[in-house]
Amino acid sequence: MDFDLSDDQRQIKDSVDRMLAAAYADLKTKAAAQKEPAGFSVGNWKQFADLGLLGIPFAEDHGGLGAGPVETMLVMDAIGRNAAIEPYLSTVVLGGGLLRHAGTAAQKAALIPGVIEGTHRLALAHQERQSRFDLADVSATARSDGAGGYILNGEKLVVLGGDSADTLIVVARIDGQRRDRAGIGLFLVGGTAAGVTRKGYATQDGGRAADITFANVKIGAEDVIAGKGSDGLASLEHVIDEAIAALAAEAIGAMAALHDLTVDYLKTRKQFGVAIGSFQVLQHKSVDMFTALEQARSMGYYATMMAAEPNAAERRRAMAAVKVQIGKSAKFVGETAIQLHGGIGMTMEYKAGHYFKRLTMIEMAFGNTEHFLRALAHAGGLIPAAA
Amino acid sequence: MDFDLSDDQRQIKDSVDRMLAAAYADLKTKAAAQKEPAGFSVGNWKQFADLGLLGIPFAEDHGGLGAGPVETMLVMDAIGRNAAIEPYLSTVVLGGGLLRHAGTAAQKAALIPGVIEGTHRLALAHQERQSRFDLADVSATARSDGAGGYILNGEKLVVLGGDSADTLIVVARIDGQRRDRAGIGLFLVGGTAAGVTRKGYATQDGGRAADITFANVKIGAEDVIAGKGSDGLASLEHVIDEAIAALAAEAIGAMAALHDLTVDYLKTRKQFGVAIGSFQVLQHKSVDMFTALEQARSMGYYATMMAAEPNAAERRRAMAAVKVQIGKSAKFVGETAIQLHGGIGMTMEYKAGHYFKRLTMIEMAFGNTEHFLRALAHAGGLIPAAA
Amino acid sequence: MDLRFTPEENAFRAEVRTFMTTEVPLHVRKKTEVGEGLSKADLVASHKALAKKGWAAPHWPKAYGGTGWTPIQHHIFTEELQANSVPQPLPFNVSMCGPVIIAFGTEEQKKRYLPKMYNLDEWWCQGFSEPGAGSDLAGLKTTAVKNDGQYVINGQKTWTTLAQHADWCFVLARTDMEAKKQLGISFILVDMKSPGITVRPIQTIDGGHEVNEVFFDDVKVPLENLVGQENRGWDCAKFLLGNERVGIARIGLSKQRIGRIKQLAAKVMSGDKSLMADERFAEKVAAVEVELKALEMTQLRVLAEDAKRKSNMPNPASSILKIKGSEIQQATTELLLEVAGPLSVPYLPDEADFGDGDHWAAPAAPQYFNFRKVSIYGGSNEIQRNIIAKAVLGF
Amino acid sequence: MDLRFTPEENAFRAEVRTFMTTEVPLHVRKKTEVGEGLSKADLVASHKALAKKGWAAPHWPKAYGGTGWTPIQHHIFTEELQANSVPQPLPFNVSMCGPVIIAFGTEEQKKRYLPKMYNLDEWWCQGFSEPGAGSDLAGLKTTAVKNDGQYVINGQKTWTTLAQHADWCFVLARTDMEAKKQLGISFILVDMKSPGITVRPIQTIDGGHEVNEVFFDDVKVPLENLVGQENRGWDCAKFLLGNERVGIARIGLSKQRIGRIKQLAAKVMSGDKSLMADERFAEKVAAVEVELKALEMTQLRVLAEDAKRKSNMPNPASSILKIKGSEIQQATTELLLEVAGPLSVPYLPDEADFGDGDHWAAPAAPQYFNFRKVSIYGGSNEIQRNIIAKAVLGF
Repeated sequence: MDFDLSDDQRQIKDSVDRMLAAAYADLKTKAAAQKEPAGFSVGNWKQFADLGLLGIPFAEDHGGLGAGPVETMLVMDAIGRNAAIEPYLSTVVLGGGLLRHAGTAAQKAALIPGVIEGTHRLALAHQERQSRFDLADVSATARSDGAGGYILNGEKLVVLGGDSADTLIVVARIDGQRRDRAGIGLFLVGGTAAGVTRKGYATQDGGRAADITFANVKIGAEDVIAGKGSDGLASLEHVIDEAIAALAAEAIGAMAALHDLTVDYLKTRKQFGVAIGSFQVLQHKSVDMFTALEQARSMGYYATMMAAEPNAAERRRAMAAVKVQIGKSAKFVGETAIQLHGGIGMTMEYKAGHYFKRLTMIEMAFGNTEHFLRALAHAGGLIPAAA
Repeated sequence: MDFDLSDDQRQIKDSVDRMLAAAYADLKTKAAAQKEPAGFSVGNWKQFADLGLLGIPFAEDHGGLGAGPVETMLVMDAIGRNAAIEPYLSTVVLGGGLLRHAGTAAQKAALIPGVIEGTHRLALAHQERQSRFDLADVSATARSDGAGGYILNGEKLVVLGGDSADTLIVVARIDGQRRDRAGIGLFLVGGTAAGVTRKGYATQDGGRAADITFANVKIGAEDVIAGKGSDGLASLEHVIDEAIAALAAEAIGAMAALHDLTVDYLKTRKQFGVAIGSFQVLQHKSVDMFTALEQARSMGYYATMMAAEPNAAERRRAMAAVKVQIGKSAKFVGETAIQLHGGIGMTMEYKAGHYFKRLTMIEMAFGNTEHFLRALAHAGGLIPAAA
Repeated sequence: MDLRFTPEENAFRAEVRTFMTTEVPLHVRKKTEVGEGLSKADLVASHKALAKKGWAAPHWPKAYGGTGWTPIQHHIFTEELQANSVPQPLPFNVSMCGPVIIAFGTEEQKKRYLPKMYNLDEWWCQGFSEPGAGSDLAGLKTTAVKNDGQYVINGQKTWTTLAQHADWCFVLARTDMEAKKQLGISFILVDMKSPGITVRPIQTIDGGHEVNEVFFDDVKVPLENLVGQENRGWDCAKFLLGNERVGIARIGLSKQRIGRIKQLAAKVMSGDKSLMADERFAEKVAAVEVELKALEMTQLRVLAEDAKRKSNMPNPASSILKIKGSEIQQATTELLLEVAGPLSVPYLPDEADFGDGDHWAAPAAPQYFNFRKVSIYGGSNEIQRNIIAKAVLGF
Repeated sequence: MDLRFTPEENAFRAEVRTFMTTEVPLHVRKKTEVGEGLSKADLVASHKALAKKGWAAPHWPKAYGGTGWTPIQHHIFTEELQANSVPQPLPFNVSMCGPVIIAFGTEEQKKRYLPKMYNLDEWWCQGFSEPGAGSDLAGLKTTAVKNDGQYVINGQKTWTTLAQHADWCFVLARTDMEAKKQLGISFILVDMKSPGITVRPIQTIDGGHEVNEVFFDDVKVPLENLVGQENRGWDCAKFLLGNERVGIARIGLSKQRIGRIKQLAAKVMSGDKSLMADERFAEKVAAVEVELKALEMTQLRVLAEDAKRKSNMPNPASSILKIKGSEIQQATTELLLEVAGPLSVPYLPDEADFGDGDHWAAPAAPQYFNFRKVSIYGGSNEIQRNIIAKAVLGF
């Protein structure tokens, strides 16, 4: 058991930390980036590419670093720490993850190099109006065209990064009933393909997403990731688990920065003639924030360790536990930070609110605390009953 | 709307407060009382009778005061405030309540005068090994003897005051399956009747209870409170609701006393050269205790108001809400008081622990917070959905 | 002791409810119900409807348009107002500045200001908080220097709610620079059209524009705009802050929101059943309902006590109303956010229909963000605990 | 970064587990598992089994019987000890007094005391707390006056755990009455058979007899029983308190108790299904499991950091272990109480069989009451928060 970073890992951490700290030093720059057509700074994205960060999880064959969950954790931590809005999660972790796990050799060769270079962005379209947090709740349909291809129909909501992604990975039902675990396929669809209509919008946390409809969209055989008879849901679940580990790291970065900001504020803000940090009640609240942060950080390590677990049931159980801890800590740290800041925390001119809003959305992403607590309980928890 | 006591009510309050404050001024006296054969001071009980307190809820025809939930609240508050152990709840509220609601004129005339004089004590035997908090979960059986009487068999657990009660009111099934709402009867059984075996013991909060088995106990027609075709469960539920209102008052009295004790302790106990009450964190914890107490007190008034509500569904819904608030406040006030006291709160030589243990048992009595929260949710809560 | 409402009180409630549901513009109530932001015109229309009925400032003395109601009637009125999604009459006018002018103002000031205040013909805002003086108002730095027969005001106020709509501002400013802390402060009425005033919007995390910074740059104000004695503005401020607790628990509002949560949660599916049919969610809602019922009883107790109190000072027990009231309000926004779930992620301020159509989920996150303020403003919940510790528990 | 246990570490765990489950007397483990109180003989038997294996004081230097394990091995050992319901080797001997004598004692003292301490041939107790000095030890009043070639000790100690079994007591007493606060205190070893010592049991709210008051009335102690320098006993005390955090989170214990809760909740019926099949209860258990898993990872992080730390002072992050560890332990006792439900009401200290028979519910309430202490002793959780505020956050 060893918590130290290797030299390579330390180098990745230093470079991403440095790059994002500079890019996000000023909230005005961030506001300007949000006004770019893609909803984020294309210049920043190029820097991600130049530093090799977009290639972290991909095989060296495709130009990637062949690295793993630890390196992803380092990048996501930096993203969280800076409340950055680049679509790393949607393109590299979610889209890239499905390609890695389930893509054909040809699909990988065609798409991954562009992802790594920063010229091609991906998005995962899985969520539907009624699906809430159930990954198997899929009513969009993929009808076989008899020639290895499919015809796609349906609607996907809140597709992260979906408004400007070059390629969408769409989850659709080939067989069975809504909420069946079997019969779920995965398909590559061009963002501007015929029959695709995208309605993009900003998200509460400053990112971008889209509601997307698919009307008789033709999918060639070469664009099928998981077709009839393959277990598309298993791949999707694996990628969502990896995304949970990544989100955990992002949340930890955001909480750490928010906690630092709060402690600094308490030490400098004066009321009644003294720094408000001299009040024991506020000190103890920031200690409770610290404890929540450190408990989350510990679960972040656990997530990183379990993201590569081959036993899917064990991995899912672990990730449910991770999401519960992250969600609870994120809510507590976010709300307490705003409370301790008072009015200034309520404004967009100060960074605390940015972290708080992002943490709120992370708590809900892929399932809220309640959802995963139930999932964990259904799976029997982490500790077996005594014999 | 008027929260003031009438002159009569104020007189009851003053007399019971004075009597119990004197009787419980010294924990050694309490310990001695617990060693009396009945497990409490028979002398104190006589004082309850002499002050008319045992006659509060009974009709003036039987020698009672014909008073209501407010007067019961005043007595139970004083009992709670002094961590008193006299069996007022089991004899007057539970046993007496069932006689009032469901007893025949002959049963009332035979038993109530003795109760009021303090010479006859009652106990309600309803709980079974498997029943947990479900009042309808009754497996003890009452078989008709064909002559208006019944033959009683079964076991009742944790019968409060059951070890020395003169008469038991036993809940037993006449018809139907375990957990059916219909078919539940109520019967008077002498504490030393043939076929009755009692195993008495102390309870965690310093009272007394008994596990009781009934083996072919003969019940004459005159001892049937609710027989075949009558709704014994409805009467039982009504009495339990009244008992919840009474317990709420007791809990409020105990919390108020415990809170006073804690505030006093914080003001006098010195550490690091200052009274520990000068630490803001401890001040705020005692404020949170105060808030929990006052919220409970408010629900205590609500309980008193709703105890006489004739609509059973409304009454049950209200009492579920009461028990939830009382249970939460009791747990928080009890645990926080012990924490703020430190070691001294862990000893039986100091009163705080007595309150804490009693509050713990009240939280669980007739159903814990979880049970009643669920019951309330099942009943649709207190506020209707918007149209 | 009789804890039921009297028949007269129940009749009064029915009268209030009928008025609210028939005389207050429906579109304003609907917007309030679903959480859409209100325009100035909306607020004016609703306020004027109440003013026309004589209910814009029920707690004012009858001589100035008040109603002379009992404490219980005030409680019922506020509860029905909130339960029926009627916006509160503008508090800067009727709960803050109006009572100060009634208590401390001259006859001329009363004549000049009160009627327009009552009818919302003039909109007021509050110039108290400053960047360096939030919970601790004694630290404020804005100055009003007497010069050439007028006050010249310089400084900066912040968190000025709805200053963008305001015609007038009541300002706390330092008139004696030597005096310490609360002394040397005066309560001055400032015309927002005066040269030298700049209003800068503050964008808040809910995406709305509710608060502002207000800059005073050599703003000239006639001396007769002083309320009460010079340098004794603290008396006015203390009096005003004591009045703030009217309806502070917002019990009717929370009831209304719980009703709406239940309505929406019955429509949202979670797996194979509605979210409202999910035991765990239903129990979370029920737990909030219990707290709210207890708080309602607490409010009635405070009202009953207040009616007997001789003191002019706020009842410290009302700090409980603030603490629990804000916690419950926040809990309801959390539940609504949970109902909205993933559908709350889009930020759609311009295109939301905010009805019960497609975008019902759009206000969920903004309301959650916005309501973090209720445990901060009006004396944070930490300050409220200090008050109880000192005034009730005697620490 | 590699967050998995090595094969060697897993093998070590297997060895420890095998030992615990085969060599430690089963009746002692069973009593511990179900929450029955242990007799002196039980504790001695279990301690001696560990001593025979050479595992009674793993963290002592090898020269005195320690094991030289890595921090991870210590962690695994403690976890398996607790998970298999093996009582901790007597902490007063091996975690408190032993390390002090090793660090501060003379060679003679080491020879005289350590072997019997290790083997529990002599039972030690701790004479630190006094009625007026709990979390603030500097206020202690017991005196040791040098007279006629001996110390004469007078005063009163309290919360002295298991003093009724003890042969020896290590006492903090004031040897310089003029010195202030922590100065002028000495660390002295006292034979419990000395005339003038009275042990009075304190009855605690769990109904047990675990702690005592110890009175010293002109108790005479040889001067060579002083450990370290006279008047510098505070150094020993600080060192000892720093050692207390070994296993303080009691993760293995909480795991064991959660396993037992699941076992019992699967048998208890709640309505028509088992309590464990009740979603809400199962989720409450799962929530505690999540906290515990996080704490386990936190503990491993602290261990890894400690291994690299040069300082002798406790890692302030270990205060988190104390805070969360105690909260989780208390949460497990609350869950067990919930499982027991109405069956926990009887107080049956004498007739409980404490097995899985009829009286399995009997220890639920006493354990709940007893475990309130874990957030009080060893520096209350409020004190732990002060430590983090100061040492980690720099307030």
